[in-house]
Amino acid sequence: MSDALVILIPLLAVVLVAAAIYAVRQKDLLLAVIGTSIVSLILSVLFFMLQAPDVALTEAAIGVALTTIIFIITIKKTTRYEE
Amino acid sequence: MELNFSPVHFIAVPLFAAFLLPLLGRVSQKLVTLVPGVVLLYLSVVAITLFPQAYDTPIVEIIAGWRPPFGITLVFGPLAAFLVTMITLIGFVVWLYSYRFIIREPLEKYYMLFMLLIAGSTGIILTGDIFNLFVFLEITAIAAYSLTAFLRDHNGAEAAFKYLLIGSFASAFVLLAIVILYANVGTLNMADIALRMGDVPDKIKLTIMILFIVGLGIEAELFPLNGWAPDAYSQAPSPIGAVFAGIVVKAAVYALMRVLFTLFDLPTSSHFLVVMGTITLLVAEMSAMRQQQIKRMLAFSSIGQMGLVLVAFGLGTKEGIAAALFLMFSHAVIKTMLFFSAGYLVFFSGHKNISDLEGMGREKPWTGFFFSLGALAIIGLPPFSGFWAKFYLLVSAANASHIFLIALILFSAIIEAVYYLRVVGRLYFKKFNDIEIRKTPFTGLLAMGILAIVTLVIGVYPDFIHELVLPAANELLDKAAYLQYAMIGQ
Amino acid sequence: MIYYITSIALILIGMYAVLVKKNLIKMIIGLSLVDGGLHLLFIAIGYVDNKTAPIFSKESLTAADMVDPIPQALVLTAIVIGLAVTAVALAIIIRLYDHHKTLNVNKIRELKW
Amino acid sequence: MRKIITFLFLAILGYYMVNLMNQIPFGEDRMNVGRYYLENTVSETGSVNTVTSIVVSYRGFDTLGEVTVLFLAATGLGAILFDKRGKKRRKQHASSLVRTTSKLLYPLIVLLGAYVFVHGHLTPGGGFQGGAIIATGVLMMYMSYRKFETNHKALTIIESVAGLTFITLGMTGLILGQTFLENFLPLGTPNTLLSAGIIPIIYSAVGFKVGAELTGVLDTLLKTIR
Repeated sequence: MSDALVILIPLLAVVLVAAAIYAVRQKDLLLAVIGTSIVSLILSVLFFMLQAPDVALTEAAIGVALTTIIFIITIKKTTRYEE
Repeated sequence: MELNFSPVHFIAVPLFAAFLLPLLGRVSQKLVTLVPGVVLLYLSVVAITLFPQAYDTPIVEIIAGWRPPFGITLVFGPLAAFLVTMITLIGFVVWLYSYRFIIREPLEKYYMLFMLLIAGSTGIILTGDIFNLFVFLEITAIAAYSLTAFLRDHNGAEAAFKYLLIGSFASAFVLLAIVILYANVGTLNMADIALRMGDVPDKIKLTIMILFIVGLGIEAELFPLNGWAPDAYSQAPSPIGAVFAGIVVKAAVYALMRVLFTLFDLPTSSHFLVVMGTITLLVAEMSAMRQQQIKRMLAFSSIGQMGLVLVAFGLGTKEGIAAALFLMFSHAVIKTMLFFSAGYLVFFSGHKNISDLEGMGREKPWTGFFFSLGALAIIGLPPFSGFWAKFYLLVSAANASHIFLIALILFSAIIEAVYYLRVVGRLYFKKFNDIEIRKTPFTGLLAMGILAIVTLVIGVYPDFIHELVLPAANELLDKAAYLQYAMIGQ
Repeated sequence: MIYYITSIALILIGMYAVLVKKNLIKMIIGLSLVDGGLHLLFIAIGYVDNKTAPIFSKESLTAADMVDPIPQALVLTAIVIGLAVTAVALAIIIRLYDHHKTLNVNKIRELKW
Repeated sequence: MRKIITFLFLAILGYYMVNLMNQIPFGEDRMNVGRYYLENTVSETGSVNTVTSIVVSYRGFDTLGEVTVLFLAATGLGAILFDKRGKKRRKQHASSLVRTTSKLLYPLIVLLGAYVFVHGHLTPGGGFQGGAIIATGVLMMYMSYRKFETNHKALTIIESVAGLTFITLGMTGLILGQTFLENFLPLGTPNTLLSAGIIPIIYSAVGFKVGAELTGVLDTLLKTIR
């Protein structure tokens, strides 16, 4: 493992957890969904680093793109703010 | 016969039908309603054809030509044969009932979901691979969520959401259990896992077991994880309520038992099963007493019966397990009949509450008759199969010298008698006033009639089923033999 | 180890959202976080130090150079299942909103538990 | 109150899990069945991507289940939102720049998706990823053009035919070989497009099916009236 990765992985992990907490705490659902899509994006990078390119590609296509889109459509059809 | 029947038909054929239905829908709506029945009839024929063979030597079907533990296998032993036959027969009767009962669009989607539900639950029972079990569990669960919301009133959606949330939690637990299991044994075939379980530390074993019990227990309606059941049962269309009680829960109980008996040593889990089953039984029967709505009452009664089944499995003796299987069969038949008749009673009167059904038995003599028959059978009165189910249970409890259990069974029978007879009394108590007399469709009556005949015939000749369940119980207990044939003699 | 801790953290955050949050969409977000955590955990378990992805793209690669492919195949399946559950859940949410005009659990009678 | 109980519960669960995972060292080789797959995938299935050979061949039955789950989601969505279908869509077009770009990109994205699933046995990716990419392309067109319509009839037909192909292939394996989903075509030379027997065919069927299903899901959701 190269030196850059030694710093990068903990950094990604921290951002991932922070984005997850943001997604749970944020009252604006649209921003919360963006938070989950960041989680998915970082997960996809981590999968790539764990030598799982197939899973990384799937997570990118399904987790980052499609799941986010269906969440956004639902929010558009319902309401944007959490009461 | 050239195209030899193989257990894979139980999964592939309903899937094929589900994929085909949208195409058929373009041709004719009539076909959409007819094809599922043909499929289920065909599956029943396959099941009955394969039955003797499975009892003789279990059939192990290899998928894609890879021998275990590298490929996925389907294991069709006595237990699987018994349960799959039960599922296809109940499925056929449910189709017969749905034929005229479900008239709301989208018909096509209803039958597609129904077919997928059948494929999922037979898959749960047949598969010999733990991750494949998870996949089929999800298929069954998603089909069940969608069918719960099928009626599209707000109550259905609420029940479906609740079911979905609890169900997804359950599947997360099951997946976590599989992940930890894989990390320790590095294989997914259940027989292979069982062979390698010896090296796993006890603490991890216990964790995995608890995760499986929680995850599968939610689907199997184990207390306190069954909060979804009464809502889902009562809000789903009536035939689907019957499917939940007769098929989905039975498959989930099977999955739980297969995992507990094959993967883990018995003594640790059996006490747990007895305790949880007892609590489930008592809480559910007490709740059933208090229900105002007829279908919720049936749902709680169903949970109670599943508690009894778990207790019987927990006895861990051959007789106990045989009694549990007998009870599962008898309950599937009777509860399906009860849901069918309750469905028409609710439909014709337009009310869900028991108190509003007064006099319906006089207005709809056949439907009322079948409901009363089912009520008497489930309480455990003699000429019905319910009597023998409880009888075998009592005998096995006595042989295991579980005095407490005998008291429990009798006690639950009394409570059941109280709340079922209360409803039956109401049905004939006084005349129902504002009613437009419509005829119950013939197929609906036929479906109930078939089930009534089955429960009566078994009530008269209980040995027939009892002789079928004994080898099935043996399969669950005889772990060594299972490992032997599931790994194809390796 | 950092992968394990990250995935466990993700699972716990997701469960917190499902158990505590009152908003239906938030609950489903929680479920998808739990799923993501489980997937990361599974892939991390299959990882082997200094090995490459299980694709024989070059002649020089041998079986001894690769990480465990099974978790990858299974997670592929699990991701798709997660999407399916999310889609059905969101459809039910649209129906519920249509009737109640709210996503708050407490205001929807049957959902209290 | 509820928050505190949940917090405590999760803290205990987390502590327990961290403890548990400590017993499973990270980065250690504990392969068992996996080793067999790695050693035999090229000779037995002809696919150089081991993950693909597991997904499509060794554990092909899982994939059938997986395709079914997506089919189920599309069907369930259609059933749940059945009486809320409408035709109401956005009122304006997107800006002409966006429209031109998406018109140019659309065929490319669809091609990319097709490339990904056809090459599933050679490179990372496969039916699911390819299908998802195609669905994303369709979504882009939805967002740019007001009048863009997918042909719902065609979608259901693709979905059904692809699913039927999968099962028919499986059944053909049962008849020609011994078992369901058995690879009955020659394996060919590894690392070429026409290799690995039925794997590319199955993965293409999966790709079409997933693409159609996901497009169907998006279509149903987008056309729901609020």
